[in-house]
Amino acid sequence: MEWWDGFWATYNTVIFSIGVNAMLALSIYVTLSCGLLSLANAAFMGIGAYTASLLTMQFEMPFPIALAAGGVLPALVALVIGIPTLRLSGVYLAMATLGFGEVVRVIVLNLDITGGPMGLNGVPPITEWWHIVLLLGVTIYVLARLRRSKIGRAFEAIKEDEIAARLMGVNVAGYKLLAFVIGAAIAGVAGGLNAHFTFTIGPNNYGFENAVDILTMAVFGGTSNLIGPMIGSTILSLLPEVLRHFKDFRLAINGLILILVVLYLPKGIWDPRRIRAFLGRNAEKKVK
Amino acid sequence: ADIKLGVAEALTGPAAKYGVAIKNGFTLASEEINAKGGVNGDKLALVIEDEQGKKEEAINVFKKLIFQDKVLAVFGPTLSNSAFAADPIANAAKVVVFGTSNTADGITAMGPFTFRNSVMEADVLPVTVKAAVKHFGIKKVAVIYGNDDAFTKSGYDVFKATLEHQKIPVTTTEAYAKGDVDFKAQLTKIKAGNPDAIVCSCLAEEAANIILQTRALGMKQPFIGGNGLNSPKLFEIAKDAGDNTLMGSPWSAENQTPANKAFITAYKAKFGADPDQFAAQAYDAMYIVADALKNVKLSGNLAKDRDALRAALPAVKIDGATGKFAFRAAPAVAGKQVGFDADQEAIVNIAKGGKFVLLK
Amino acid sequence: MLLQLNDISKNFGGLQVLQGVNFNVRQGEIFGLIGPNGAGKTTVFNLITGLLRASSGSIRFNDDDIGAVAPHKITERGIARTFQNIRVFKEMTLLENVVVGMHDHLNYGVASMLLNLGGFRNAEKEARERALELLSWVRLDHKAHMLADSLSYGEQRKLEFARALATKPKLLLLDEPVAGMNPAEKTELMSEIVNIKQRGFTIFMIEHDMRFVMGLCERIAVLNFGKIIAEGTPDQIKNNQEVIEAYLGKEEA
Amino acid sequence: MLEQQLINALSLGSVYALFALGFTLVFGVLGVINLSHGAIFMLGSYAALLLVEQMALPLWVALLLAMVATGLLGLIIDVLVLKPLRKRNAPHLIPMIATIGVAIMITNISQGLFGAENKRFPQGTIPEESVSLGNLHITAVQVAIIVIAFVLMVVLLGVMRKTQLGRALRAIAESPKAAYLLGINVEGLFLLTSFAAAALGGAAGVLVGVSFNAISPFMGQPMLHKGIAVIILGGMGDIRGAMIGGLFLGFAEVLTVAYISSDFRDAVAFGLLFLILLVKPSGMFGKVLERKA
Amino acid sequence: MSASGNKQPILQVEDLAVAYGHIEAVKGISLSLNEGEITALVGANGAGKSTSLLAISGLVKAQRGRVLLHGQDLLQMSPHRIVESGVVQVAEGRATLTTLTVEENLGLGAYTRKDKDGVARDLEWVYSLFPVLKNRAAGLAGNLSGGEQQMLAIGRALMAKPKVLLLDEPSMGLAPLIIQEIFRIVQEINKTGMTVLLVEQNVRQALRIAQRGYVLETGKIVLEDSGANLLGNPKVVEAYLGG
Ligand SMILES: Nc1ncnc2c1ncn2[C@@H]1O[C@H](COP(=O)(O)OP(=O)(O)OP(=O)(O)O)[C@@H](O)[C@H]1O
Ligand SMILES: Nc1ncnc2c1ncn2[C@@H]1O[C@H](COP(=O)(O)OP(=O)(O)OP(=O)(O)O)[C@@H](O)[C@H]1O
Ligand SMILES: [Mg+2]
Ligand SMILES: [Mg+2]
Repeated sequence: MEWWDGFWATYNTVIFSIGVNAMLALSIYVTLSCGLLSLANAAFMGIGAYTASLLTMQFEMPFPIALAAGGVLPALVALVIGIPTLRLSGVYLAMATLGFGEVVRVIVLNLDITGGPMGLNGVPPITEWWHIVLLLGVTIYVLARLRRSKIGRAFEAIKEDEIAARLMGVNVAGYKLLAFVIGAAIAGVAGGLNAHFTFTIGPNNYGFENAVDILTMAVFGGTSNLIGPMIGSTILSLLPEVLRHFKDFRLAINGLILILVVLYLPKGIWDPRRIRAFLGRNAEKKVK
Repeated sequence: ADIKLGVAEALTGPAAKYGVAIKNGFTLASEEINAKGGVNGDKLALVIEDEQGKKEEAINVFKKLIFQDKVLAVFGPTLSNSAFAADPIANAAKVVVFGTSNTADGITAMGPFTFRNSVMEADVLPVTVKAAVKHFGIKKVAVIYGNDDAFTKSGYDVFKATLEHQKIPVTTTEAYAKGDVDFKAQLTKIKAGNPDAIVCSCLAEEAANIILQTRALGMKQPFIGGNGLNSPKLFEIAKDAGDNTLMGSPWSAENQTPANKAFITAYKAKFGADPDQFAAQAYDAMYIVADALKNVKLSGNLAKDRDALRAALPAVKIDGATGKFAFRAAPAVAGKQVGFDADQEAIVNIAKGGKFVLLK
Repeated sequence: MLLQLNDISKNFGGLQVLQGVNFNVRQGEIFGLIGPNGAGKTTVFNLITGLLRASSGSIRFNDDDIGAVAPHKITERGIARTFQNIRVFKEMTLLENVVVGMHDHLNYGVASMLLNLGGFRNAEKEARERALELLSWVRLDHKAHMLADSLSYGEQRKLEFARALATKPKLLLLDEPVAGMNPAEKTELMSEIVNIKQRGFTIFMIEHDMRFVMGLCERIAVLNFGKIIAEGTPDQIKNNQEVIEAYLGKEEA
Repeated sequence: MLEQQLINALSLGSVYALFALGFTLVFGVLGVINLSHGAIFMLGSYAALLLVEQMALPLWVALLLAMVATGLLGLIIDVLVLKPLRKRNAPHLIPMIATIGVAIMITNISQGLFGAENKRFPQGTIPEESVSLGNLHITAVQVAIIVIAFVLMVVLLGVMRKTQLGRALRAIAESPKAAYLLGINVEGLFLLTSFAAAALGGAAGVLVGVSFNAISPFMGQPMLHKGIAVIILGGMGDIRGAMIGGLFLGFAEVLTVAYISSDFRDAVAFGLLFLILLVKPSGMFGKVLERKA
Repeated sequence: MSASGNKQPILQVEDLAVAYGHIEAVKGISLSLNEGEITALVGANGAGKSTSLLAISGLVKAQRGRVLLHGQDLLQMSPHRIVESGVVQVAEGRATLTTLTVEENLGLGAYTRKDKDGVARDLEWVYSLFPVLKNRAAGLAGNLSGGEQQMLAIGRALMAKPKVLLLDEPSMGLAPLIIQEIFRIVQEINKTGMTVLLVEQNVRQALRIAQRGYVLETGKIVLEDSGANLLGNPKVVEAYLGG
């Protein structure tokens, strides 16, 4: 098992990142499944990361409590800003949430307790692989259950036609807020996990680019169900490693792959309808 | 056998302008050393990786270098922020991590395997301000700095403390953000306070733009800056509008020591461009490590060799492109010994005719 | 009186769309609202379902003022509708479309849902069964697992109809239910509606198809330029000179 | 000081507006948030820089050629990326993600070609002295930017409001299907729009490159952030909105620096954006039009 | 009235087939429109009527077949060329441009025309056909009621001065008086020499004014005859006229 030890020592951060990114992609999937294009998840991740890190660093809280707080605080913030913001739709919501992220960033930048632009350094590396597996598992389970329930259907109905959904008895504002809050909590926990294996966090780790990255992972993988965001986050987390030997033009290749996948699989990599159609066709062929 | 050394720098992305110069410095020095027969007969082999100036990437690259490529020591990463993420990896693995461009406070507090030859602003700026006051007869200054970047912000903190300490009143303090190109609003405000000079904790390219826009607003004040301004870029952009800018740095193109002259000539010959401070510090860092390696008997047992290098480094003293260099133990943290900072004297330069010359 | 509109007015900016509209819908009847295009009929539905607020006047349902109640609460109280411009959930299957309509009637707790307990499973199963039944009422059960997107126009109307019934309404508002259907299908839907009425639903419809309206409705109100110009039995309406001139034309009369 | 700040605000705002014009045009007609607009803007700068440096062309010629070059780039992006996505009926976020890929590629390749450092136009390309009116200072480039931004806006607005072409573009914006039924050459106009928008982006790049001396492969990114804010503020796809949104952001930023604190410049700007959206959910000029049923 | 044999076909659909994914919605139909006549196409919901019209206009891709106008195959042309060559459709669901004014909508109807005077005259003609539109000329088309939008859609198509007008359920959602009006207008337009293909659920009225009629069932033509004969055909009466 020597190769395994070497492999693990080299790549455990990459693997951890895949798990955390999967959670982030799922966090935006929740809001997308309710028709909300919210780009606040990077900011929520940041709030979660700072909360959890401050608790472990300054107050020496146990990790589970810190992580829980890292999920709860963003959820509370989401609750507060969600009420006015979620009246917006489409790109306007995206922008307002980006604006919110920017405000959070500037606040963090100017606070003392958060370490300003230097951020927090020396965050203890407590995150273990099984923490991530466990929490990712819980996230997937809960979201999968939600999907199959009236809540999931309400989300989808809202996504398709708010007015019709409202007249089916769906409390549209309430469910939107719920999706937003769930997304924030997941992103916050992911942020807490991430902070505790990257040693340092700073205000610029949770800005515009990260918000867009999270969205890209979800859409790239496909947002019609839970599998897509996970595939998307896995591939996009691995891509830079795999492309390492392209050196200077690695990012160009990365961009090219993104374009090609999107061109040929516009509904994301995991598109059940296409897959079903594909399998169906093959089955037909076999029968013939 | 070859001695494998890891280089983890930002070769793409916005931080690449430093990372590439640093990589050049390492390449130049290692080639020179190898051309002279290497260290005790062993050649230096660099394993160069791009960390993009991102903390996660820096961690990944460090792990790859340490666990997969099994390098003896790692140079980098480019930015202090990334160093805070990656250096703990090296310390945990008991591998020397050598920063050539990390100036932030607390870098060497991360563990006993952390070394750097980048001079902290706290060592440079007080000297610079003092020289400026004397040279221009300054009574009051305005300050402008980048407030979302660890380097410029920590430079600002040092400036602030220095100005307080030297009792120089500040008319106004203005901030800008990374990527800004229009500074006129801040400068107009500075103009209203009518300071005698403008203290600028900025990177060279921003500073060049700030200087040009200051002049466009009809202001003639000289600028005072730190390490960040020490780049040919300043003049490529600002031309002689930058004249009278005072800058403190461990390295100067005008420093006429033989080592520095040799470095500059070799760099120009190899890369066809003027070197900057980042290249100079990287160049010196390679020689520092090579010097330490002279006193290390490589056993082939990686862990032992890494430890031996760590033990040999603190004693190194060289006279390099950046002048006389020695290590200074960083203040202990919680009673434990930590890493080593640079012990070097700052040189104060003044811009004249589109380049920095030594301030006499 | 199940539904009472008292002196309702509505304007959009300068445009006065409804002016002092009064009429009632009785428990158990089929009531029709007709009138020229742009008379304000759909606007009346929008006011009743809470999508718009009246500029003045009051709307009572079961004697409660519902003028300021949110749309989803109105659905809860027992009013459902179909839309003139079809609004099915296109990316959902027909079955899911109908089950969304049962939103208020699926009463299981979060724990039951998360742990997939019996309560949750049974409720969901029942909902699916009932949805299939509703789909079979409108003869769409064979397409239950197709996406609503792939239905033709007329089929989508029927799906909306089933979806509205799924909310278990006391009052069903139909906005041009047979627009885009051929006479045979209209006849079919007609018997469907009679069926539904017999199950105790009250129906309030807007429709331009006179054969359909006259054949089904017990009472009809006629809206013209935002005012009720006539109200009465089909026969009374058919022979009302003002209605003929404004709306029916000579041929239909 | 206030007068000077107002001039600063006007010129900064015009820069934002200029960038946003093309950005909003693409959204308005193609319905795509083109996140490669920042990269196109950056290439505009480099194109003009090369033409001036290598071929010693006068700046205005370089400006026009750079517009053509970026316009062609816009066309290429449309043909290779956006058009196939239109054909496949991709959901609305997909083209945006694809343009992220385009932006990453262009930026990375530009860095390989031009290096990571900032570049500037050779001295003497433009008159560098500022005109002084008493205590006020304004440079020729600032004046040029303000004038060009306004002229382009008026021209675009005229085209959109008053011509059959403009009506056709608005028709496409709302419903390509309806446009097809009317006999509008929808694909042709998509291409035209992509060309025009990219050319506008390129022009903005040249002017910004000239006036701020900070041409770098990464200059598009911060501008893109501002551009997004601007077109949302003004109302997506609205030409007038892009202009006024740009000016608004410029004034908000400058006045925040002048009277509040430069530390909070971006927070105030984005905070205001947030507040404006809460009051006007589709921007200052965005259309709120929803028939309820 | 019966289909007169000496009329020339202007538009010929031959073996047209259309599929969505692997569901074949139109399975090889052939139609022929005589110049200056009204041809009705009737059938149940989902029979494939709209799909056929969309394929003729080039908005969905045909699997096979030809659509000949003066010997030219429309299936080889892009949609805007088809409109230019004189085949214009009023689509199901109206395709109103809600963010443009009523007048702008009508103006765009004439997008392919160059004769300014003719356009101005036709605009007045359309306004005289639908006075409501004149009253709301400067208002946003999105604020029109359903019926008003239908009138706008027909008016807009007329602005193109088509040779062949394809109408997909023009009477849907209209008040009886207006339906009579629309049918009257369709006949009136037809008298000016315009060829009309009328898809209608209002089968009785459609066949009454049509010289020829086709009955479509699950993607296939099952009956073809003169309008009058179809009205009397017991199968049609049973299936489409509600007995
Ligand atoms: N949101 C709105 N803003 C402005 N005007 C509106 C709005 N909604 C409806 N109107 C106008 O109010 C009038 C009545 O519209 P409504 O949709 O109620 O008519 P209707 O009677 O349902 O007509 P139809 O039979 O054609 O569907 C129309 O003239 C319409 O243009
Ligand atoms: N976009 C689509 N994707 C998949 N299937 C479709 C699509 N559009 C229509 N269909 C299917 O094709 C068949 C024909 O539909 P079409 O709309 O042409 O019918 P129609 O005769 O116009 O019906 P209606 O009278 O209801 O308008 C229907 O079975 C319908 O379900
Ligand atoms: Mg209506
Ligand atoms: Mg149809």
